[in-house]
Amino acid sequence: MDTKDIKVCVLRIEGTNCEDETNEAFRMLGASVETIHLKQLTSDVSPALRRSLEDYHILAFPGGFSAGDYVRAGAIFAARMKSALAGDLQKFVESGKPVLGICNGFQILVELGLLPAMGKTMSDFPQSALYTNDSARFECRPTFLRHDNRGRCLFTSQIPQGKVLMIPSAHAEGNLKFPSDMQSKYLEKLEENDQIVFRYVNPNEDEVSYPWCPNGSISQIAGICNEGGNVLGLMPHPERVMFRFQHPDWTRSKECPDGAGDGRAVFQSVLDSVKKSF
Amino acid sequence: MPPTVLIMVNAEIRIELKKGVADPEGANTKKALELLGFKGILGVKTVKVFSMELDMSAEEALAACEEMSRKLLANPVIQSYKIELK
Amino acid sequence: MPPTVLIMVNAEIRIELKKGVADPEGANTKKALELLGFKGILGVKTVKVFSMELDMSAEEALAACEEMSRKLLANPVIQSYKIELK
Amino acid sequence: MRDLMLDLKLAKKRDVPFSLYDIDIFSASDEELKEISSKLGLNLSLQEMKDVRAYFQSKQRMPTDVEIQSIAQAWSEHCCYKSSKVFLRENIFNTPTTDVLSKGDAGVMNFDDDYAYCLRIESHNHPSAIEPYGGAATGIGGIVRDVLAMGAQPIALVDPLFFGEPDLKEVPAGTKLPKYLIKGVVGGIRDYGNRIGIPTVAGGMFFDKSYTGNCLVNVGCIGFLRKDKLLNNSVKGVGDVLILVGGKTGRDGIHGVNFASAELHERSEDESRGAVQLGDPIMKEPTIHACLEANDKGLLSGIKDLGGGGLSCVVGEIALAGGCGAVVQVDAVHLKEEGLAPWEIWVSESQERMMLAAPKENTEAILDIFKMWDVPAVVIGEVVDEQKVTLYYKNEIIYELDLDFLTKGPEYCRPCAEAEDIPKTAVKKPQIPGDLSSVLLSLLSDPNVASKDWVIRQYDHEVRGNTVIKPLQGDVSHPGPADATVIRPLPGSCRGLAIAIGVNPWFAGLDPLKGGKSAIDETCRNITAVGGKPHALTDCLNFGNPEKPEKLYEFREALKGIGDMAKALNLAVPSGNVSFYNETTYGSVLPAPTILGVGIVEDIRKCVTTDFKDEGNPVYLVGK
Ligand SMILES: Nc1ncnc2c1ncn2[C@@H]1O[C@H](COP(=O)(O)OP(=O)(O)O)[C@@H](O)[C@H]1O
Repeated sequence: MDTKDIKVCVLRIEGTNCEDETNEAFRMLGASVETIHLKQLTSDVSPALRRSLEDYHILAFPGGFSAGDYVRAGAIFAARMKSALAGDLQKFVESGKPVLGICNGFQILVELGLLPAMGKTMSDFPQSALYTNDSARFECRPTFLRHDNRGRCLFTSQIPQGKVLMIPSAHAEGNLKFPSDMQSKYLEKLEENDQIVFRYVNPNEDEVSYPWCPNGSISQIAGICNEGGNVLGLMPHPERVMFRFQHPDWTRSKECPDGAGDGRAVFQSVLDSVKKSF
Repeated sequence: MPPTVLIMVNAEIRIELKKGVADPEGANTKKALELLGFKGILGVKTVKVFSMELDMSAEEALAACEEMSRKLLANPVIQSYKIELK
Repeated sequence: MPPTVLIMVNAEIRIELKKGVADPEGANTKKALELLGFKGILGVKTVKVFSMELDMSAEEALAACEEMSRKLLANPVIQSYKIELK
Repeated sequence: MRDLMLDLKLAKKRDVPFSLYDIDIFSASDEELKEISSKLGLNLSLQEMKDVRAYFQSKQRMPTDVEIQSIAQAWSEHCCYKSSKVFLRENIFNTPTTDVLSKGDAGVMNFDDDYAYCLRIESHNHPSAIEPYGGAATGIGGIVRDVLAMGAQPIALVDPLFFGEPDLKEVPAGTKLPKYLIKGVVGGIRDYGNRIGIPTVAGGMFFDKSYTGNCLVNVGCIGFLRKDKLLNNSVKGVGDVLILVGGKTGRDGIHGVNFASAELHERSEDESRGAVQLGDPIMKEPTIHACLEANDKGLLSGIKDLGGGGLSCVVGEIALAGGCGAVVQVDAVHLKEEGLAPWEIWVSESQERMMLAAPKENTEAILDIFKMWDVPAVVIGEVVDEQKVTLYYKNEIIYELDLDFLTKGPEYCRPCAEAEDIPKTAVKKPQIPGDLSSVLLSLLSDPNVASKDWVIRQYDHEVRGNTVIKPLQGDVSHPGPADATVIRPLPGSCRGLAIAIGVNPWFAGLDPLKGGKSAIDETCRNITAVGGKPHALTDCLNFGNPEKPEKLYEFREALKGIGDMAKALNLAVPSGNVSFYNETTYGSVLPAPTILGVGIVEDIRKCVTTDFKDEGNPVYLVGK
């Protein structure tokens, strides 16, 4: 399949707000992207606006504050999606098509039960939570992510294991938590299933501390995938660093300002894997 | 047309963090209060309450609130909920 | 050294929006519940509760909570507060 | 419901099934005119009340409560700039017009062959001093609407803030602790800005004890648009309908402009409840999309935002700007609650509302777009030839005013003189202190100097992915403050916009003329420091009570400084804002002429940052 034939759905509701740059990230790499409203998949809109999930090859949940996140980050979007589209979504994931959740999108995937989704495609209740940062504040800052996946995740197939990327974070609720009596069991399981994709590290890569892990996440986890490797959720924003000149310290570097930024590999990887398998 | 009767129940759903889950907002509030000179604060926890007016019987209200909590208002990994009719 | 005695009071400060102040948080929660299919919801208000453990007498706790509310936790222009000892 | 009319004996209830009063100002004595003004919360002077009376005498009928409330809105300082207009005309309205495309709710400037950007800054001081979280949030909401009204996508926010000293532990009655205000204001800007997904990229925090009772919250917004999508805040002509979109109308925000046009005092807290709101970013976010989509499809004649004065100001202004008038059905307005009197609907300042003017035949297509985004939209009236606004409520005419009278508010040339009693203190040259390290440490820990990193990082300054020079720069482990931020507004292009703030209240307090000049100087140097060329300025002028000659003098001088400097540098000032009455019972604020500047960056890949890059690099000092 040609990249231009890959159809990407960027899905939004009110309060979603990183859809333009997420759309642009896929578009600049040559895919056909459409940003649509959840209503277009679920309710009575005019036939011209009506869309079907199965027509797309990739589904992306962008960042933002869906419905204000007044209840809990991602909870409202997830509940609406689950009540109307659980079956379609499950089918989409089971067919091996990739689903990406960035920031609020990760929160939505967790609330949907699509991540970590241990033992199932989609758990009935969330198995984890992305909870308020330890600092109790919104944190907008550069973060460094070490790629820890051993090869399962479709979104990082072109990133060597152990490579450190600068991908910025901007969130108030990114603190990954498991039920307190299951923490070590879940961690082991994630590790065993190769579901851990990114961990926060310090720029000098030795110990990890605030603010380089901006939220207090368990085991400094920044992003995880499902057992199939086709659903990825991460708090930091790869779509914000498609070019070098979007990095915070690019004026100090000798590299070409409009060369690839560290986030590009995530989008490139998934487009390539779809190209190969569909 | 029969007159519509409005039965009104006042329900409160109280969402609390489970034991053992740290409460950064509570901790921050404690710090801010201490900076203002308050002494003797051993701990601050934040609780969120959704106070609802429902047009249904008490029994239905309990069931509805239960379902609302499960479907949307609480995440069982970190939060517990309590429903109270007033 | 004389033993230190810890007197502990549990106080709750409940902060609510005053009547007439629009509550976007409550309104958005109501909308979300309705989109999930819940019927008969006449109104949703969000209330914030600070639950405190204080090392002081009940009387002191009341006074302290009163002052905390006035100085930091509530704004009398739009919010009312209620203090309860448990 | 509070009924303002009950205790007013000159108000005569009209025999209709809703609240409507005719106000008998003809038989009123001077005392009674003043009483009407104060009881109805009009904040109009005796002379202004007499002018109103003369108008209705010529019409041979008494005004209704709706009319008199509406006039009070239109004639408030906030809406008609009655104390500042003479000075603005003299100094600002005649600044250079190079590259200016429009001066509307926001100033619009040329960006390149196809695109334009717009800029505006505004104050939200009094609401924020009373309710910091909601006041600051609705400030952001308002400035975003100004930019949206030009047909532009908002792309960046700025927030210069001024507070009392943060360590203060006791404050006079009716005043809030600076710490409380700081937390609330920053929280309000953070939650609103982040939730609507517009990056907050620049700002400032200034601390001085004069701001203790009356903090200053200035908020600015930059927008971006294709030139062929530029809208003026105006109807095209007869055949247009008026469509009210966004949030519903409620009792909130009634008399906000009158409140902004008076001094704060101890009881302001209680009296101002109606004027304070929280803001709903999750209504605003889809409203932005829907308005831009309707404009993109070429369906609109014009947009105007509902801010101070609500419908009462916007309907007259949008119609008159197109040389027309309007007829409106007030009962068509969608309401939050039942039982609002027509005058309340007409002057309510409920947030998140916009007025669209569009050819009648486009109505359905527009309503469809808003339905898709779940944003309420209703047709409330239509444009007529005669320059007059007529209101109907349940088939009764409740209002009929000539726009010429309504919108041409009073204009004053108030007395203005330098304060005499303050002796000019000779500036003392500082002694070089012996212990430099302790001086350095105390300097660095002064809140005015210390890092603002804790604020900047609570704002998402990178959302939209176009912030190429960030507010904190340099080595990621030791970032330092930026002079200006750079945005790349157009994917695929390397042309950028540099954004910076300049203001120094201490200068302005000592010498307002030079204070005004130095604010522009600082802004331009900031822009130059990242590699931008200064291109446009907008100002937010925060001053004391203009009825005090020495305060008006400060204002006039600062304005002259700004005008002179802009002319000398050939820079346009296509928009701005004046905020008077920044006073408390224990003194007036230091004057704050805030400048927001935008520069053009030809190629963002050539931007520079303040940090030293390599050992051995030479350091130059330029200028004198
Ligand atoms: N309240 C604020 N909101 C957003 N940005 C801010 C705020 N305060 C400071 N900044 C940004 O931080 C940087 C440094 O600000 P500041 O420390 O005031 O610098 P300067 O000393 O140059 O005035 C600038 O880019 C400024 O725009």
